[in-house]
Amino acid sequence: MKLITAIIKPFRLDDVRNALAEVGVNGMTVTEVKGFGRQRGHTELYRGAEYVVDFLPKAKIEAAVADDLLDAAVEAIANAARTGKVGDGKIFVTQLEQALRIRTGETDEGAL
Amino acid sequence: MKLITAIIKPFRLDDVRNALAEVGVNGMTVTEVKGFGRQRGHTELYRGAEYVVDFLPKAKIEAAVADDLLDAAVEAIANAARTGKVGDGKIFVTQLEQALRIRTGETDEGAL
Amino acid sequence: MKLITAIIKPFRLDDVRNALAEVGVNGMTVTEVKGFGRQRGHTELYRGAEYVVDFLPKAKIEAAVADDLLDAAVEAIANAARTGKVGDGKIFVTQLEQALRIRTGETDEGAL
Amino acid sequence: MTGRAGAFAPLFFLVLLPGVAVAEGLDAGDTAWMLTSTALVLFMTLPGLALFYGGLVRSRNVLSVLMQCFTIACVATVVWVLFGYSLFATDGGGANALIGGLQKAFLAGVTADSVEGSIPETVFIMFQLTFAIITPALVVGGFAERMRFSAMVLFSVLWLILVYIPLAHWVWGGGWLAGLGFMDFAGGAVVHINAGVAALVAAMVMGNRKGFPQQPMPPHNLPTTVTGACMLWVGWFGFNAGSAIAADGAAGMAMLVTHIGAAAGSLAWMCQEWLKFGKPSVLGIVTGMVAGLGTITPASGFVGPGGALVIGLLAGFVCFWATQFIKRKLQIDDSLDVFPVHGVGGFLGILLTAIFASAGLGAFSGLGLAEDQTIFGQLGVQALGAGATIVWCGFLTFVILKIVGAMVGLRATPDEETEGLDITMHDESGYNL
Amino acid sequence: MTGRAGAFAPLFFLVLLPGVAVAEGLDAGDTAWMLTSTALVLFMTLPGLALFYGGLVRSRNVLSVLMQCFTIACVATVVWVLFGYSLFATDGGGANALIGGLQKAFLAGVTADSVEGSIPETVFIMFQLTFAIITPALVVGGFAERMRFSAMVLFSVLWLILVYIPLAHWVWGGGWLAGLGFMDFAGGAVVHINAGVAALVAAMVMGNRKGFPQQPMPPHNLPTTVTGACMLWVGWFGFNAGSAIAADGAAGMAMLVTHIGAAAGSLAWMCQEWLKFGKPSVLGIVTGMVAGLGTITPASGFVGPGGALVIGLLAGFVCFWATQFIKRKLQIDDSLDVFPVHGVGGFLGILLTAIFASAGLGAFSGLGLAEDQTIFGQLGVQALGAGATIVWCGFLTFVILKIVGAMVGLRATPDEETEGLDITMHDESGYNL
Amino acid sequence: MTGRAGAFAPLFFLVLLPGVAVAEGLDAGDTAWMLTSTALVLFMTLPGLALFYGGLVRSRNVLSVLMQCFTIACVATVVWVLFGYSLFATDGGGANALIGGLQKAFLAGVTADSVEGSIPETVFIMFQLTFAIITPALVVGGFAERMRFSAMVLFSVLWLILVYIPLAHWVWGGGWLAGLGFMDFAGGAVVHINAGVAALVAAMVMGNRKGFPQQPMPPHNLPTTVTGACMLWVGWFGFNAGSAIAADGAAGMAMLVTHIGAAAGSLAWMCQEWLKFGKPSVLGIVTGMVAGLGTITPASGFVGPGGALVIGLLAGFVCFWATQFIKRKLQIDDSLDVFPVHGVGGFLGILLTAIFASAGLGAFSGLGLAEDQTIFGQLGVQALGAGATIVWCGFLTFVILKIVGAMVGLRATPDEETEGLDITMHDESGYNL
Ligand SMILES: Nc1ncnc2c1ncn2[C@@H]1O[C@H](COP(=O)(O)OP(=O)(O)O)[C@@H](O)[C@H]1O
Ligand SMILES: Nc1ncnc2c1ncn2[C@@H]1O[C@H](COP(=O)(O)OP(=O)(O)O)[C@@H](O)[C@H]1O
Ligand SMILES: Nc1ncnc2c1ncn2[C@@H]1O[C@H](COP(=O)(O)OP(=O)(O)O)[C@@H](O)[C@H]1O
Repeated sequence: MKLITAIIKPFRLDDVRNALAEVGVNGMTVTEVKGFGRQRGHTELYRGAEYVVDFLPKAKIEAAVADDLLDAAVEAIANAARTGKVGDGKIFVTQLEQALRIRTGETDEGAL
Repeated sequence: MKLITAIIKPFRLDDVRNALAEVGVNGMTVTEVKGFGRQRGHTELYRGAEYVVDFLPKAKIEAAVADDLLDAAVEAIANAARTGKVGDGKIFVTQLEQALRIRTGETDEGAL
Repeated sequence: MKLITAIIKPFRLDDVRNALAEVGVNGMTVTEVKGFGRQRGHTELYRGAEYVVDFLPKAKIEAAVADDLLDAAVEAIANAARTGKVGDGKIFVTQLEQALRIRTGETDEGAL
Repeated sequence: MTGRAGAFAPLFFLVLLPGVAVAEGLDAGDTAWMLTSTALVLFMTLPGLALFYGGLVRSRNVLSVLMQCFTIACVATVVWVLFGYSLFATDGGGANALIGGLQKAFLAGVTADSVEGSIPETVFIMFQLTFAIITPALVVGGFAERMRFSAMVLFSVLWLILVYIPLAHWVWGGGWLAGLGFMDFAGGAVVHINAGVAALVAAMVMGNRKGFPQQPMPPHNLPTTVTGACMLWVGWFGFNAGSAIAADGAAGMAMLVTHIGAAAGSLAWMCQEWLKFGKPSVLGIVTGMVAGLGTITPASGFVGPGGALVIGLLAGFVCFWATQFIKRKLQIDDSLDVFPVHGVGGFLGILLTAIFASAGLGAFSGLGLAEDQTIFGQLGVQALGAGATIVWCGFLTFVILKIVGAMVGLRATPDEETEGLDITMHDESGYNL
Repeated sequence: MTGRAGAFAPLFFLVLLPGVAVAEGLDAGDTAWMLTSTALVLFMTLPGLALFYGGLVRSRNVLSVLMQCFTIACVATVVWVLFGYSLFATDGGGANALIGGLQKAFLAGVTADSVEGSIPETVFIMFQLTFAIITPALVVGGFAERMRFSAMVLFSVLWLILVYIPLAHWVWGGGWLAGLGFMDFAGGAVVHINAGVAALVAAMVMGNRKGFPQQPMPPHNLPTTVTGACMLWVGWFGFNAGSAIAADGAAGMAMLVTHIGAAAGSLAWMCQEWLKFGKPSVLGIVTGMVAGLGTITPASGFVGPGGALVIGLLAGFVCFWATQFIKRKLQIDDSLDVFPVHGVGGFLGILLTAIFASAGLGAFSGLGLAEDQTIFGQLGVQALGAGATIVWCGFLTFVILKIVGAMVGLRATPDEETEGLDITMHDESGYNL
Repeated sequence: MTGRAGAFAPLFFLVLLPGVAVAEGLDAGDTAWMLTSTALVLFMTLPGLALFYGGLVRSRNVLSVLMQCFTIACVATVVWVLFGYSLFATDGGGANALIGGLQKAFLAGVTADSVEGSIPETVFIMFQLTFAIITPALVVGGFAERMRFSAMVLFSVLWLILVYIPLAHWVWGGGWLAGLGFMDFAGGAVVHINAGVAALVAAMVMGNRKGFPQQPMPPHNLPTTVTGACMLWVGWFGFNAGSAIAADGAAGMAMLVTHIGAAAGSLAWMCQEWLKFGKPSVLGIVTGMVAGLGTITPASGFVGPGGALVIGLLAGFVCFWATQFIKRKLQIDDSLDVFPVHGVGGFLGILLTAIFASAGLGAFSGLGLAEDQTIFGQLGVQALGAGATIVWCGFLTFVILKIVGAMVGLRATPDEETEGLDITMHDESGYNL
C-alpha cells in the first residue's frame, strides 16, 4: 500500500475528489495547509504597514491506496489539479506498512 | 521507529489520548482534518440552496513510537476510537527513519 | 528523497523558513497543529469552571528534500527552532518514494 | 386596567413623591424617550442577549441559540397582539387579582390617538412587549445546547401565557401584588426571578448536557459575548429608565442608579475572581455586570446612588458565589447560569429595594417608601412577592415542560447533541471562515 | 418644496386625520425623537446592513462588502450636502413634477434656526440623508462578490443622483406622485422596489458569480448576519416611526405595525421553510423579517395592527417563493436576494397599503384613505407609482451600468474573483484568527 | 459650578447667539434627547471602541483589550460618583481656575428633582460620565498588547483623576480655559488631544511591542473593527449633538456637521491611500472616519456644513500623514495609532474651530465667534488651550506611568507577550471555533 500526499490549490479540491472517485479511490483525508514555494504571495497593507503573506492557502490530500491503484491515482490527481500556473502543487508518495479500519478491525487493503 | 497516523472522530480524542498514555505513548500531534469516505455528510440549506457537506470533521493523530510499542499503541487507539458506527476512521503505519528532539538534540528513540 | 516533518513552536516559523532557504530548501508546507507532550498546557477558567488545555499550538512543517540535503536541512531546522525550553518540538524523517510537480509533470528531485 | 395609578406599580410609587407630576395628555418628550426605550429594550434581546448567549455556547450550537431568541421575539409579538397585552393590562373583573381581561384582545379599540399616561398607548404596548420578549429569551440559557427546537417554541409560548403574563399582571397590571404595594420597578421578580427559576427548573427537568461536568465546555467566542453584554448594559437604560414611562427626573435617577449598579456588580465580581482564582477575567466582569443590572432592576426607580453602589457590590459578590454553588457544588447544568445570576440577583434586588428605598439611611437613602410603610413591613411584602413568583413560576414551568415533553419530546438525541443543534435542527452551520 | 403639507406624503395624509395636529414651531420632543431616528437609520446601514450582507458572502469578500456600504455612506453624504438635498426637497419650478431645484445647493440658507415642521431643518436633512444612504447600500447585495470597487463607487454616485433623488422627489418632495396621492409612508417604492430592481438589473448585466449555481456559496458567518438583521429590526423603528417626523401617536402606531410586520414575516418564512424543507433555519427567519419589514414600510403610517399582521404574513410567504423562483428557477445570481426580498416585498407593500389603509375592514382597518378615495382608486394610484418606479429605475440602472462599464469596467477578473475582492481590491484580509 | 452659562463652554457660546433660548425648568424633550445621548456615548465605548480596538490587535490579545475598556468604564463610574463629578462640575472656590470642589462628593444633594439647565442633574452627571469613560479608554490603544492588567487599572484611575478631571474642569466646568473663551464644544482638547498625548507618552515609556516593526502585526478581525467604527459614528451623534444639552437647532446643526466631518474624513483618507498605495482599504476609510470625527468634535457646535466639509477633508489628509510619520518614520509603537488620529486630529480641530466658527466666510461660515473676538484672537486662545492640554497631559502621564511602574510594573514579560495577554492575564482565550 502507498500513501499519496498531494498539495493542491484549494479550489481544485472538488475536481480532485471526483477524479479520485473515478479511478476507484473513495476515501481521503484533507487538511487546510499553508504552502511556501515558487508562487509569490500577496501583500496586505494596514495603515501603511506592509505585510507580505508568503504562505499561501493550499489543500493537502492524503489517500492510502493499494499498490496497483497508485499510478492511476497519481495521474488522476495531477490532471484534476493542474491549472498550468505556478503554485499548482506537488504529489508525494510514501510506503505504507499497515492500515486498519477502526470500526471493523479489517487490516491492510481491506481497510482502505 | 514507526509513525502511527490515526484518523478518528473528533469527540473520541480525549479517550484516545488517555489510552495512548496508558500504554506509554506520551507525545502526539493532532490536526483538525476533513474526512471523506463511506460515512455520509450532512446537508446545509441556505435560502433554498442546498449544500452537501461531504467532508466531515475528523481528528488526525500522529504519534511516533518505538517499534516494540507499535502493536499496543495501535490497539489502544483502535479500542478507544471505536464507536461501531460508520466513519470511525483508519490507522496507518509508516516507517520512521530518524527522530530528533529539537531542545536537546537527542535522536531516535531517545527523542520520542 | 526524504520527507522531513518538523513540529515546532509557532513563533519560530519565520526563522525556520529562513534557515531552510539558506541551505537551499525553498519549498515547504505548513500546518497548524496541536501538540501534546512533556510541555504543560495552560489553564483557562470560565465562571469557575477550569479547563486545562493540554494541547498546545504548534506548527508542523513538511519539506521534501533530496537525500544530500537532508542533514543540512535537519540541522538548520533544529538550530532555528531551538529555544532551549521544553516544548521545542521534534523532527521526523521518512523515506519518500516519489515526488511530482503537478504543473509540469517533473518527477522526483526535479519536482522539489 | 383599573386605572393608571393603581395599575402600574412604578407610577404608583412615583405619584406619592412630591414634585413628580404625571401629565394628563400626550407629551412629545415623554413619547420620544419611550419610543427610544422600546428600541433599546428590543436591542437588549436582539441582538444583545442573543450574542451574549451565542458566544457562550460551543460553536456547533451558536445558531440554535440565536434562532431561539429570535423566534421567541416573533411568537411573543403575536401572542401579545392577539390577547397577551389585554390579559396583562386590562381589568380582569372578578379575576383581576390574578389576570386581566380580554377587552383589548387583538388590540381592539387601540388607535393612534389612544393615550396611556402621557404617551400613545401603542408605545406603551410596544414597550411592555419588549419585556414579554426578553423574559422567555432569558430562560433559553437554562436549556441551551440540548432542547429540540419545536419543544422550545411550544414551551416558550405556553410559558409566556401561563407564567409571564399573569405575573406581570400581578405586579404591573393591577393584580394582587400591585395592590399590596409590592415594589418591582422594572422587573426584579417579573423578569429576573421568573426567568432564573424557569431556567433552573428546565435545566433539572432536562438533565445535564452530555459530558457535563467532566468535559469542559468553554465559550466558543468571547468577543461576541462581551459585545452582547455591552449591548445589554446600554439597552438596560431603556429597561430601567424607560420604566419611568416619562423623560423626567425619575427616569434620570433610574438611569444613574442602573449604571452604578452595573459598574459595582462588575467590579465586585472581578475582585472576587481575582482573589479566588488569581486572575480577573472578562467573562467574569461581564457576568458581574449582568448580576448588578438584574439586581438593581427592581430597585431602580426607588433608590439613590449610594444604595445603588451597595446593591451592585452585593450583587456581584452574592451571584458569584451562587454560580459556584449551583454549577460546581450541586452540578446542575443551568447551561449559561441564568438562575444564579438572574434568579438570585433578582431576589436579592427585590429584598434590597425595601431597604434602600427608605429615605432614612443618610447617604444611602432612596426616594422613600410609601407613607405608612416601614423597611420591615416592606421587606415582608417583598418576600411575599418574591416567594409567590418562585412558587408560581417553578410549579408551572415544571408542568409545562412535562406537557411539552409528552407532546413533542424535550431533548435532542445524544447524536444530535454531539453533532450540534445548528446542523441537526436547522441545517446550517455558523462559520465557514 | 411646494409647502410642507403637500410636499411630504406621510404628513399629507396625517393632516387629513382628525386629532393629529402639526406643530408650527420647534418642538423639543419631536426633535429628540428625530435626532434618535436619524441615528437609528444610520445604524441600519452602518453597521446593520453591512454586517447582514457581510456575513452572507464568502470570507474572502467580507471586507469588500463592508467597504462598499461604508463608502456609499460617505459619498452619499457629500452628494446630499452639495445638491442632493436641494434637488430632493426644494421646489423645482417648472420641472417640479420631476425634480426639485438648486436653491439649497450646498445647504445654502440652512441655519441652526431653520425649522421644518416642528424640527430643525438640519435634522430633517440628516434624517432624509440616511435614506439616501441605505438605498444604494441595499443594491450592493445584487452585485456582491464580483464588482470592481471603482465601478461600484461610480455606479452608486450616479444611481443616487439619477435614480434615487428624482424618485424621492416624486414621492416625498412634492413631485408628481405626491400630487396623485401615492401612499408610500417610509419608502416601499422609493427605497425597496427601487433597490430591488436595481439589484436585479445589476445582477443580470454583470452576470452570475463564477461557479453559480453549481458551486455552493454558503454564508461565511451567520452570527454576523443575524447580528446585522437584529440591528435592522431595531433601526427600522427609526425608519418607519421616524417617518412620522414627530413623537406622537402616528409614530407610535408606525412602530407597532412595523414590529408586527417583522414578527409576522419572520414566522411566515419560518413555517414555509419548515414545511418545504423539513427544518426552519435562522437565515430563513431573518430573511422573513427583512421581507416583513420591507413590505410594511410603505404601509406603516396608514395601517393598523390587524392589517400589519396580514401584511407581514403575506410578505414572508410571497418573498419566500419569489426567492426560490429568481434564484433556483431563473438562476439569476442576485447574490444576496435583494430583488425577491426588497423588490417584491416593497411592491407587495405598496399594493396592500391601498387595502389595509382603508377604515372599513373591521379588525383589519387602517387609519383611513383620503376622503374621496376608494380602495380600488387607491390601488390604481399605487400600481401606477410602483410601475413608474420599476420603469424609471430599471431603465436608468441599465444605462448607468453600461456607462460605468465602458468607463472603468464593471467586473473583477476571474482570478480576482477566485482570490477574493478583499485581497485584490483592498489589500486586506478579514480574519487572522 | 459658578453658574450654568459661565461654566459650560458650549452653552456659554450658544447663549451669545440670537434665537437660542435656554429653558429654565425641566424640558421633557431635552431630557429625552440627553437620556438617549448618554446611551449613545456609552455605546461608543461599550462595545464600540472596545470592538474597534479589539479587532485591531492580534487574536491572542483581543480579550485583554475588551477587558481594559470594560474595566475602565466601571472604575471611572465609581470615581465619578465618589468625587469625580464634584471636582469636575462644582465651584472649587479659590482653586476654581484649576479644579472644582468637593461639595457634591458622593453626589451629595443630588436628587431626582435636581435640574441642570433644562434636564435632570442625574442625566447631566451621566452624560458627562460617559466622556470620563471614553477618554481613558481611548488611551488603551497606545499601550495595547503589552501592559499588565493591574498596571492598566492603576494607571487609568490615576490618569482620570489627575489628568482628565482637571482638564475637563478647565474647559467645561468653569475653570481658567472656560474663562478665556476657549472653544471646545465636545472635547477636541479634553478628550482627543488628551487621549492622544497620553497614548503617545505611554507608548514611548513602555517601549515598542516585541517584534515591532520588523514583524508584521496585522489586525486579527477587521469585520469586528469596522463594526466598532460604525458604532463610533452613530454614537458620536450623542457625543457631539448631545453636547448641546438640548434637543434644538444647535443639536441638529451639531449632528449635521459631525456627520459631514465623518464622511469627509473617510473619503480624504481613502483617496490619499488610493493614490499612495494603489488601493483603498476598509481599515483606511474607517480610520479616516475617526480622524474626521475627532477633528470636528471641538468645532461641532460652532461651524456650519461648509466648514465641516473642509475640516473633515483636512482631518483625513493630515492624520493620514501623521500616522505614516509616527509609525513608519519615528517607529514609535503607539499600537493603534491613537496619537496621530486623535491627538493630531483634536489639535487640528481646536485650531480650525477658531476659523470656521467665524460668521464671515461665506459658504464656509459658522455660527459666529464671541462678539468681541476675531479669528486671530480666537486662534491664540485655542493654541493656548491646546498647548496647555499637551503640557499638562504629557507631563502628568509620564509621572503617573513612572509611579505605577515602580508600584506594580508596567509591562508583561516577553513570554507573556508571546503567549498573549488573554491567557496570561485573564486565563481565557477569545475563540474556540
Ligand atoms: N519541497 C517541498 N516540500 C513540501 N512541500 C512543498 C515543497 N515545495 C513546494 N511545496 C508545496 O507545493 C506548493 C506549490 O509549490 P510552488 O513552488 O509554489 O509551485 P509549483 O507547484 O508550481 O512548483 C507550495 O505552496 C508548497 O505547499
Ligand atoms: N483511503 C483513505 N486514505 C486516507 N484516509 C481515508 C481513506 N479512507 C478513509 N479515510 C479517512 O477515514 C475516515 C473514515 O472513513 P469512512 O469510510 O467514512 O468510514 P470507516 O472508518 O467506518 O470505514 C474518512 O473520513 C477519511 O478521513
Ligand atoms: N511521540 C510523538 N509523536 C509525535 N509528535 C510528538 C511526539 N512527542 C512529542 N510530539 C510533538 O512535539 C511537541 C513537543 O514535545 P514536548 O514533549 O512537549 O517537548 P520537547 O519537544 O521539549 O520534548 C509536542 O507538543 C508534540 O506536538
